[in-house]
Amino acid sequence: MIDSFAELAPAILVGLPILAAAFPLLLGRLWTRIGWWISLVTTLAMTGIAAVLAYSVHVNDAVHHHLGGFAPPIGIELVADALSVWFAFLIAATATVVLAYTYQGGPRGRAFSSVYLLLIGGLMGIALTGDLFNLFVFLEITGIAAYSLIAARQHRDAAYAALKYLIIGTVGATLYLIGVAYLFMATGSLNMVDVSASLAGGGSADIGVPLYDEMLVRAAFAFIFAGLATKVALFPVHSWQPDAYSEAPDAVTVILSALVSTVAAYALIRVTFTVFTPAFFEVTPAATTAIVTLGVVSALVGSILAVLQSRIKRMIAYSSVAQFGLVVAAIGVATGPIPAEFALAGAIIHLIGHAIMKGGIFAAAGAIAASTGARTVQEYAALARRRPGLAACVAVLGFALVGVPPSIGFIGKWYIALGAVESEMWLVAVVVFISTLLTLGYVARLLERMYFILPEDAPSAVVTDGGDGVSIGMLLVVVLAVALTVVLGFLGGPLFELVDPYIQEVLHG
Amino acid sequence: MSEVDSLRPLAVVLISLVAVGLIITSHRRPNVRESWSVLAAVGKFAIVASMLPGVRDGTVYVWRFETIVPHVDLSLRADPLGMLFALLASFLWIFTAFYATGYMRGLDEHAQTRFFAAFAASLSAAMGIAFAGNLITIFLFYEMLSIVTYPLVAHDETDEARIAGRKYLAYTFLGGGVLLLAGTALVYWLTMVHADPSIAFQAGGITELVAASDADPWPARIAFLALAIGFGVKAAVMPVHAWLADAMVAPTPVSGLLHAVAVVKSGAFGVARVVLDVFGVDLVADLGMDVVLAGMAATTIVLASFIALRKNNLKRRLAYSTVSQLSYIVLGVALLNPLAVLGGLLHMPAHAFMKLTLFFCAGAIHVETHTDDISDMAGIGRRMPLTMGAFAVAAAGMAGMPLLAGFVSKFYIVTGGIDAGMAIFAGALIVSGVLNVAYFWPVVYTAFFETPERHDPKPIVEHDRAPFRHFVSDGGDAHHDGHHGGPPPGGWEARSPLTESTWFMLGPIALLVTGAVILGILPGEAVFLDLVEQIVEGAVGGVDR
Amino acid sequence: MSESERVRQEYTQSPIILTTARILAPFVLTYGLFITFHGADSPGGGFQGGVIIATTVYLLAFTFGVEPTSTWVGHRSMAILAAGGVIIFTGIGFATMALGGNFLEYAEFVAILDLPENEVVKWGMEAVEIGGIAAIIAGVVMALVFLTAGGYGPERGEEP
Amino acid sequence: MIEAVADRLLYFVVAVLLGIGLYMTVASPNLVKKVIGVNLMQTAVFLLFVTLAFVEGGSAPVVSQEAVAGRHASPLPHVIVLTAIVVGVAVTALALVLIIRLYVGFESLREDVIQEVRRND
Repeated sequence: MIDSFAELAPAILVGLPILAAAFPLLLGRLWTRIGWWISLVTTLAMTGIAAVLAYSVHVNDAVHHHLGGFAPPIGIELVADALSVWFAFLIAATATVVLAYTYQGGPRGRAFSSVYLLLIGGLMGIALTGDLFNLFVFLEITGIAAYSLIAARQHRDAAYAALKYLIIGTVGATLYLIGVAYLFMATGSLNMVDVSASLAGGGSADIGVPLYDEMLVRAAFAFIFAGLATKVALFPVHSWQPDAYSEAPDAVTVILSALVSTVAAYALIRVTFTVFTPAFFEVTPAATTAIVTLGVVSALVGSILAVLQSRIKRMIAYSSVAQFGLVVAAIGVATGPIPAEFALAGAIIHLIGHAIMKGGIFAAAGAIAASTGARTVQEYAALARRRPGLAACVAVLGFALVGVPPSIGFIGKWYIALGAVESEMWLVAVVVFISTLLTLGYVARLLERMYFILPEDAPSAVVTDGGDGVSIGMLLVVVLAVALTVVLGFLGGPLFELVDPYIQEVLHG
Repeated sequence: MSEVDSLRPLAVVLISLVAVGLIITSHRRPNVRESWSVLAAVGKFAIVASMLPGVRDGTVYVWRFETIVPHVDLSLRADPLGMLFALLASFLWIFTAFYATGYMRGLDEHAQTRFFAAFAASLSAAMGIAFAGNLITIFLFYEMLSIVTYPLVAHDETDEARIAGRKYLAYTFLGGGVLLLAGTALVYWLTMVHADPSIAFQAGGITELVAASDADPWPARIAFLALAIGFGVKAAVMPVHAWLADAMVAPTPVSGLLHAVAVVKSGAFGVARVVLDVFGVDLVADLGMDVVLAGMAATTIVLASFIALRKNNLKRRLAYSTVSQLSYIVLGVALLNPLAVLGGLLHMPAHAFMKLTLFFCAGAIHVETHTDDISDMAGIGRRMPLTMGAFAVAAAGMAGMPLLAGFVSKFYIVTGGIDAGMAIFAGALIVSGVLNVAYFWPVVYTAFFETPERHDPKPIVEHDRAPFRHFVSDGGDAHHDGHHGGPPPGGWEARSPLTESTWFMLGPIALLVTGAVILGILPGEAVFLDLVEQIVEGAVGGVDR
Repeated sequence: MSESERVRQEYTQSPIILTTARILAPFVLTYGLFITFHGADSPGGGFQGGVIIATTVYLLAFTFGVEPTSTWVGHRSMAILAAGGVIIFTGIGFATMALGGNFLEYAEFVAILDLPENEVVKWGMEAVEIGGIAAIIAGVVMALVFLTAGGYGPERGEEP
Repeated sequence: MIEAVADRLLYFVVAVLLGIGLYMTVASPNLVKKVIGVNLMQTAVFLLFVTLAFVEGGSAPVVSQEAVAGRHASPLPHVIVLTAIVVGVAVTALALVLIIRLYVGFESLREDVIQEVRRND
């Protein structure tokens, strides 16, 4: 029963939110709240389906769903394997939880619900698709939905942030598409597995010799990496992210920070390991160097920029640049000459962990802004006295971000560090360890203001408009993130077991 | 040696965490709140003590949880070395809990709930460090200790306190988050090369590590240095000691916690774990790291003693004394000789009892008279006879006078050092002993044999040499009340020991100094010597006395 | 008064343009539908057709003014077009799954339609192209002209 | 050399278009021109796909009774281009809507002016 259902689950997961996105537009006139309820029912159903799918894939084997019944390499397939199901589950669950935040915290309205569901559909598509071009389409759907959601805050700065994100994001997607075109030229196929086989000399192209050292293939990787790096927001092309995160409505920031860049990084893992495979990097060590260098630089510069910020949401956004730098560095390490299982595990776990922690921090920042009006580091002075619970949550999540155990942040960092040591990339190892101190730089700054500023030292000009606008839903999101962060910190071993099948498959055939 | 599954190690860790919750919830009723602290302290000590007979018979109580990372459980093991630290810390917490109550109320401090909550949490972390069964678990609690002691260091919420707090966090995260984690990752990787990775503590060293470092000793050396310095940060080994002196801005019970009960001891304890249970004495010797570690420790011992000479603020002088004395422990362990290790480990309780006494005395003086500088203390022995008497006894013990706690441990370290053929390190101890006298005697002399009017100049401290002026005018406890301390206009009034201060503070002082004397006169009767012998037997080999 | 509003008010067209647009519009619409219906087995399809259908509205908007056309078409009908298209598209996709196939596996309709398989596939494809894609495109592209040409005045809730 | 260029003329056109588009996106301070630049880049990629699908002497990939056999151009890139155009239209439209909002908010279409205003806020 479960198995036959699992066969269909990927298509339902992608199709359902898009189908549901139509209804708030149609029915929104009847009842203003209906968009929220439609979203809730949809995301709850998706969470359930994703859970069943994940269980089925974990117990049995990967599920391939051929759209329209056309088999690859011609048809488009959706793939639920040991990696993608976890991201599918993460997306569905996060989407459900964030809804609790929006019930009172807004934005509301039928257009918001539609675009929100469209965003979830796009993200789900990225997670589950097995086709390179289809990935582009979903990237763009996600992008368009994200731009619209940022602009949902009716302020000119939000429009500016959205446009900035739009232009940079579209350029990134275009670069990615060029890479795909090159791969299509080289192999005549767009299916990830088939392209991968063709690059190795087999597949539908069946050339007989590996194509890894072809200039075309190398250029393809360069373009795809550049495109996805833009979406991930690595250092030189990160500039959209601080604006987007800080100008978006608070609830939108939560979902953006938790999922959008995360899923782009997932796409990078997918392309790097499923399509190009470690064999490509063996022939092209420069690619490994490039990825690692960009990741490391991003991790360092992002942290430094974060320390310099005075607005909370910008600071946390720059922190994301740094954390994604670590993830990308780990991806690079895993492509290195010594197969580093731990590095890849670290990249995946840190990606998931970062989604939980960052989502939580942004949710907390939103709730704090709703209740006290504080939006800058300055205004957080003595917050622990006014909002002890939220301050404590920020403290826990902040320390988790630093990598203090027991927390999911520590687990991710431990695997990345171990991977770097394992593959003897000492530079990365050093950066991972140093990043603890860098992260501490901005986290401690915040905590000190919250806890160790006497009320008389605090600026009197703390805005108190908005009143006590914190809803139970907001607090629920924050508390859930904190609980997950800590609890998962004890489960590093089981987490590794969950992604291990994928890692074994791509690193050891 | 047999391993027994037991929840007791976990209970020891959890009991004060539960207390944290209770302390926070009863923040409106100070009496109830403080009684939770005391109850948790007594309960914790009771549980630790209940494991003592078993541990003495060679039983190891183990509690395991889910694997946190592949091949590594979250595990708590009550083995002899862990028991040594746990027993010490939980025993001294009882005194500290009483004393802290007296101190905080005496000064009517702000944010007392946060203070007591963080205090209880730090003891929980200290127990975790004591019983941690592997490097990851100890790392977990080590970081936790850093975090929960940070509010204590920055308690005053003045600029000075915030700077000290920042410095403390930066240093301990350099030690914990960076070096310790790096060392752990290296050890994990080294043991993974040959077999399943193993970073669990084993008496005598992790066996896989020996094989791994045969091939290429350098990764093992780097791992050792990372771990040793990582723990060394908390043990305030030079050159990573600077945070400790700045942390003096914290209230005195915190200084007691930092210096005597939990924090710096956890660093020294960690070094002992690394040498004895991760690398093992043989491997450390093979890697040639013993000389490096011992050299660092010996340098710290001598240099810190010199710096202490120049400090006029009593708590700062005590702080540098701690820096110096802690390196005794490190040095003893680093010498790798059974006798030296014995002495080093034995110095852990000895120093704890004496230093806690000294700090409690300094704190009592602060509460009663708001005096922090030694130069203001002329004749204060009349005002606080019992306090200063205890101070004199503990100071003598610090200097290594026979019949006091410090003598026994130093004696073993010196003998061990000579046995090991490293007489130069033994020499460092002798020099330091002399310096100890030099920096403690003036305090005692000033207190008892001088009056504010007839006050001998102390050239080393007070002689004004312009370029070094900042040495003289160092800060100390923040004077939030604006009172600058020093003798009242008519000179110190004479008081009897019974009325000089509240018994919340005097009681702990009197009991602790008695403890220090017992440790010195009857080391064999106090449980610590037996426990240390058991540790040394397991990790190094038989003790040949 | 902003510049765009002033331009809009002065916006009147000569009788020639009005007449031409009136005559041309039905033909453009027919052409759009023609292209749309030819998606399955000859060049054409929902994307192109949908855009051309929307072009009719563009033509009318440019001739008779954006605001009157917007009122005439109505936000609701555009929403229904777009949302209905999505529902038809995904609905057909899920219907094939309900019949035991994969997403959009038209051949599964053989079970309920009395037609040869290639005909079923053709009609399935047509349904998706016409009912789904063309409707979505037409609705969205129509909406875009009103969204962009209509401007975003302060009356729409813009904070300064 | 000329031969090599002539053989790959379309690819050069693609590269030039891409370059112009990227340059406009980065260098032009005018937001509308930035969007046009992005459009140019996208168009270049569409051309790239069309170019690589070209088969010398091939017919359109439409299956009819007469032309079952013979050389066909690959239909896949055309599908891709079609989809990508739709995506491009959506992005462009959204960009224009946003630009209108920005114009209302900042009363300028120039990025440098907008940034100046934002800095002064």
